[in-house]
Amino acid sequence: MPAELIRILIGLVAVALSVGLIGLVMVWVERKVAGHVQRRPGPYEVGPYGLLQPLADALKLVGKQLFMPDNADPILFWLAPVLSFLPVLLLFLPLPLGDGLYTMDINLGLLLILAFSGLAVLSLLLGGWASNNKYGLLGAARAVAQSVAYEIPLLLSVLAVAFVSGSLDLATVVKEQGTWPWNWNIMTQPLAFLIYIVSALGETNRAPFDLPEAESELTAGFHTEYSGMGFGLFFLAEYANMVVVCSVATVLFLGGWHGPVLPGPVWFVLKVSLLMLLLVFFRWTYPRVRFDQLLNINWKWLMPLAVANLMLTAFFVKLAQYAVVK
Amino acid sequence: MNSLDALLKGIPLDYLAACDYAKTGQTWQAFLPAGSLVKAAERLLAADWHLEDIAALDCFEGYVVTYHFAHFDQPGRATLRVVAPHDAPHVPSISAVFDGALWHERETRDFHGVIFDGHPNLIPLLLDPDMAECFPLRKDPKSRVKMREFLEAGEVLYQNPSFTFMTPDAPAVSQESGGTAATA
Amino acid sequence: MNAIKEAFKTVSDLWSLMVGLKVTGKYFLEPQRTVRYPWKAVSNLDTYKGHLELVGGMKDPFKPRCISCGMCALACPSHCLTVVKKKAPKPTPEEEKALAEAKASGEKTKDKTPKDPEQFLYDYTLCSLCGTCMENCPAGALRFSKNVYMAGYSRNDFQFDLVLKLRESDARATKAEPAAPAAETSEA
Amino acid sequence: MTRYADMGQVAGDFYTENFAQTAQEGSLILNLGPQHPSTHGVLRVIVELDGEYVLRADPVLGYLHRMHEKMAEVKTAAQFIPNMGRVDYGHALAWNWAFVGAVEKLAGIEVPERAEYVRTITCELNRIASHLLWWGAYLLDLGAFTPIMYAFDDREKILDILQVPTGSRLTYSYFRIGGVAQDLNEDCFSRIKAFIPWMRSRLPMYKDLVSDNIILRKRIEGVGPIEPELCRRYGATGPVARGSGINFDVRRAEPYSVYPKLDFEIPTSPLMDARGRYDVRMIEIEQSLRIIEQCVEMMPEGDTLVKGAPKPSWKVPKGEAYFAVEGGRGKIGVHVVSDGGKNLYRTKLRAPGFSNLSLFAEVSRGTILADAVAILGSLDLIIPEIDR
Repeated sequence: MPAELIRILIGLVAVALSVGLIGLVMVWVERKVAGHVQRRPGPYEVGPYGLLQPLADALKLVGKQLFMPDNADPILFWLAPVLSFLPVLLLFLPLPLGDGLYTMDINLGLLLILAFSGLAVLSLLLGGWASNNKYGLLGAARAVAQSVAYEIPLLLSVLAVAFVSGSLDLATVVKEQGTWPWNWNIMTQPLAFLIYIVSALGETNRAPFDLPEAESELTAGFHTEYSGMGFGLFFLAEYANMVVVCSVATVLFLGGWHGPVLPGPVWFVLKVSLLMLLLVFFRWTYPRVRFDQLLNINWKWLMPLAVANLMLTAFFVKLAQYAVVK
Repeated sequence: MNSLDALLKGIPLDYLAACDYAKTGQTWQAFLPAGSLVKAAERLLAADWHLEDIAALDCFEGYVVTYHFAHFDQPGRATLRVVAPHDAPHVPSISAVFDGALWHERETRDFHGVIFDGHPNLIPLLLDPDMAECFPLRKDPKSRVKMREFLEAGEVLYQNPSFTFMTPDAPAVSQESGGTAATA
Repeated sequence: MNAIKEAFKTVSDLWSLMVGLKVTGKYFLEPQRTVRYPWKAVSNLDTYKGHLELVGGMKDPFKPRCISCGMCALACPSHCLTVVKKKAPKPTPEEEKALAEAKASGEKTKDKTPKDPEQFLYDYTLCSLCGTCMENCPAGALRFSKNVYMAGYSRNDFQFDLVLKLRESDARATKAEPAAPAAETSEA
Repeated sequence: MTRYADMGQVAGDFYTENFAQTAQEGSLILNLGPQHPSTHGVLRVIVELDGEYVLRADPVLGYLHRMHEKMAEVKTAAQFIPNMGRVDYGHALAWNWAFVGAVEKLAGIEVPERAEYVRTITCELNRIASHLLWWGAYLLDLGAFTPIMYAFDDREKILDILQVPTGSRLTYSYFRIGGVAQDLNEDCFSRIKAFIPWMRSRLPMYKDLVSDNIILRKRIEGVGPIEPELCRRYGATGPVARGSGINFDVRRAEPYSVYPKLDFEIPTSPLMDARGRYDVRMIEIEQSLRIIEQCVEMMPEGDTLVKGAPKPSWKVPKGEAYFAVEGGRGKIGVHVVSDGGKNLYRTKLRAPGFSNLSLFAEVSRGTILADAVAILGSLDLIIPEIDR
C-alpha cells in the first residue's frame, strides 16, 4: 500500500510538472501554427524559434497584479481558476502512457476521467458568476448549457468502445487493440470517433465551439475579469483539458501506445500530438458556430447518432459473444 | 418619370422649381410651409423615394432645413426645404414616415438646435449630452447670408406670393450679386 | 427519399470543412509573408512620404532654396508651418551713405535682405502630409523626406526647424559617414 | 448574491439611463462597446437582452465625432481635402472624390480626361482594399481568425500601389480640385497590371476557405433580413441595398466621371440577408478589377490637373451643389453651399454608414446576440465615417 501511495505521489508531481510544461509547449505550438497558417512566423524573438516566448508570457502572467473587480465575490472569484485547474491534474492519473506506465491503476479509469472532467464546467460557472460582469454571466450560462449537452454524446461514444473492449480500465482497452492501425478501435468504431472528437471540441470549449469565451460577442466570456495568474490558470486548464481529451481519444480509438518499431510512449505522445495539431488547425480555419446551432448539432445529430451507434455496437457485441459461446 | 410638381399636387407649397441637374446635382427644389412637410414626405415614400440626408443651413432668414430625396430606380434628386425662424426653430418630424430621419434629425438638432416636433427620442446623437445647448454650426448673426444669394432658384414652377425669400432683391442688387438667382 | 437527400447534402456540406483545412494546410507549408523588421526592411520605402524638408540651393546644397515668401504657411490647412524671415543686415556706414544718396536722388535701392529664411519652424505633429505647401511653393523649396525611421521621446521632438535640419545634414555629410544604415530590402 | 437584479448598481450614463427607462422587467441591459472587439472601433450599442435574445438595440454614436462639417467652415475648399481622407479610412479616395466633385460641380471646373481615369483606377483599387478589410474583419466577428491575415496580405499589395502616387497608405489626400496631385507612373502601372491577375487568382481561395464553408453559411444565411422597403425607409445604400435586391449603384444611377464608358455589372442578390450582402461585396471585388483593367487600357495621355487649378486661397463661387459617388459602403453625398467668401458657407457630408447603421435597431430586434453581431458586421461599419 505505501508503494502505491508513493507511486501516486511521484505521479502527481510528475503530472503537475508535465502539465505545466505541456501548457507552455502547447502555447508555443498554437502560436507557431497560427503564425504559419497566417503566413507569419509566430513568436521568433525570444529564444531559438521563439521557444522561450511562452515562458516569458508565463512570467509576465505570474508577475501581474491580481485584480478583482468591485463587488465581485472574493472567495468564489479566486476559487474558480483553482477549481478549473485541479481536476485536470487528476485526469492525468489513470492515463496509460505505455505498457504499465501509469500513475494509478484503477479499473474504472475511464469513469474517473469522465467524472472529473465534468467538474470543469463548475469552475467556468463560478468564474463567470462571481466576477460581477454581464459578459461573464452570459459566458457562464453558455458554458453550462454547452458542457452539459456535450457530455452526453461524449459519454455515449466512449461507452461504445467500452462495450467492445468490455472494460472501463484504460490499460485493458489499449491491450485489446493491436500494433497496426487496422487493429485499432477506430476501424470498428469510426462513427464513435467522429462523435467523440466533435463533442470533445465542445467539451473543451475549443474553436469552433469556443462560445463561452466568444470574443466577438462576449469580449472574453467567463474570464473577462481575470488577469494575471487567474487568467493563466484558466488558460493552462484549457490546454491541459485538450491534452486529456486527445489522450483519451488515443487510448480509446488509436491504439494507445501500440505501434511498430518505436517504443510505446513515443507512439503515444506522437498520436496525441497529431490530434492536438488537428484541433489547433480547426481553431485557425473555421468560424465560430452560433449558440443555437451548437446545441442543435448536439441534440439533433450527435445524440441520435451516438445512441444508434451504441445500440448497434451492443447488438454486434452480443452477437459475437453468442457466436463464441456456441 | 414622376415629377415633383405632380407628386406634390394639392399640398400647400411656398416655392417649387425645376433645377439644372448638371449644375447643382438636384432636379427639383421646393420650399414647404412646416405644416405640409409630413404630407409631402408621405407622398414621396409612396412614390418610392428614399431620404438621403437632412441638414440645416443657417441663413439670414432662419434655419433652412434641407431634405434631400433620391430614387433607387430613376435619376434625379428632390430637395425639400423648410424655413425655421431663428427664435423658435421648430419643424415637424418626418421620422414617422422615413425611419432614417430619426438619426438625421437628431444630428441636425445637435448641430443647429432645430427642434423636430414629434420626434420620439430627440436626444443628442453625435455631441456629448453635456453640451446639449451648444450648437456648433450656428453662425453669428453678422455673418448670416440671405438664402437667395446662394441657393439655386431654378426654373420657377410655382411660387406662393407671400414667399419672398427666393425672389431677387431690387434689380440693381441682383445684377451686382450675379449669383445663380440672376442666371435662372 | 427527402431525408436521404438531406443527409447526402449534409455530408457534402461537411466536406467543405475539409476544403477549408486543405487551404490552411497549404499555407501552413508555404513561405511566410512577414518581413522580419529590424533585420530586413520592406521594399517600398522609396515611395514613403515622411516629414517635410527644405531643398538645398543649386550652388550651396545646404542653403535652402526657400525665398521666405510664406505661401506655404498660408496654404497649409493645419497651420503647421512658420517662416521667420531674415532681417536685413545692419548696413555699413558706406552703404548707409550710399543709401541716403540714392534716396535723395530718388533711385531705387537694391534690397540687401537675404531671401533665405532665418528659421523654418515645422510642427510634424500637426502636419497631415497633404502636400499643399509643396504645390504652392513658387521656388520648389519643399519636399517630403524619406526618413522612415523618425522617432522621438516627446512631442517636442517633432517640432523642429527645417533650416537647422538642413544644416545638420551638411554636418553629417562632411563627416563622411553613411547617412543611414543600408537597409537590406526583401521581396514582398 | 443576486446582484444583477439590482438595476441601481448599473445605472450607467445618460444614454443607458435613457435606454433603461423603457426596459422590460427582468431583462439584462448590456453595453456592447465603445470598447468591444466586434464594434469596429468605438461604436457603442446598448442592447436589452432576454437570455441570448436581443429585445432591443440602440447604437450610441459620437465617440469618434470630429465635427468635419465645422472644420469645412473654417478652412478654404482646397485646404479641406486632407480632412476627407480621414472621414472614412476604408475608402478614403471616394470621400476625396465626393468633396472635390461637389466643388468642381459648383465652380464648373472641367477635369482633364486622364485625371478622371486616374481617379477611377485609384478609387476602385481603394474599393477593393475597403472590401478586403471588411471581409477580414467580418470573419473575425464570426470567429475565424485566419482570413483577415490573408485579406491583409492582398490589401498590402493595393496599399503598396497606392503609396506610389499618393505617398500615404490609409488616409489619402490625393485628389485636387481640378484633378489629382500626381500622375501614375510606369512603376505604378506595372504593379497594377501585375495585381489584377494575382487578385483574381486569390478569389477562388477565399471561396474555398470561407464562402463555401458550412459553418459560415449557417452563420450568415437568413440572418438579418432587410427588405427593400426597409432600405427605402432608412435610406440604406451600397452593398446593403444591393444585397436586398435593389439594383442601385451611384456609378450607374447618377453616372459621373468615366463610369458610363466602362463595362461593368452591378451585382445584386435576391437573398436580402447577410449572405446577400456578403456575396455582393465579393462580386464587387471582381467588378472593380474589371473596371481597373479597362481603365488601364483606355488611359489617355494628357494632364492630370487642370490648367490654372485653384490655389488654396481660391474662393468658391456663389451657389450650391450636391455631388454623390459610390463608396465602398454606399452613396457618399457632399452638399456644398458657398456664399463666395473665403471659406465654404456650409458643407454637408452624407455618410452611407450613417443611414445603413440606423436600420440596425430595427433589424436586430428579436435576434440572438451572435446574430446581432453578424448583422452589425454585415453592414460594413467604419465608425469615423458614421460619426464624422
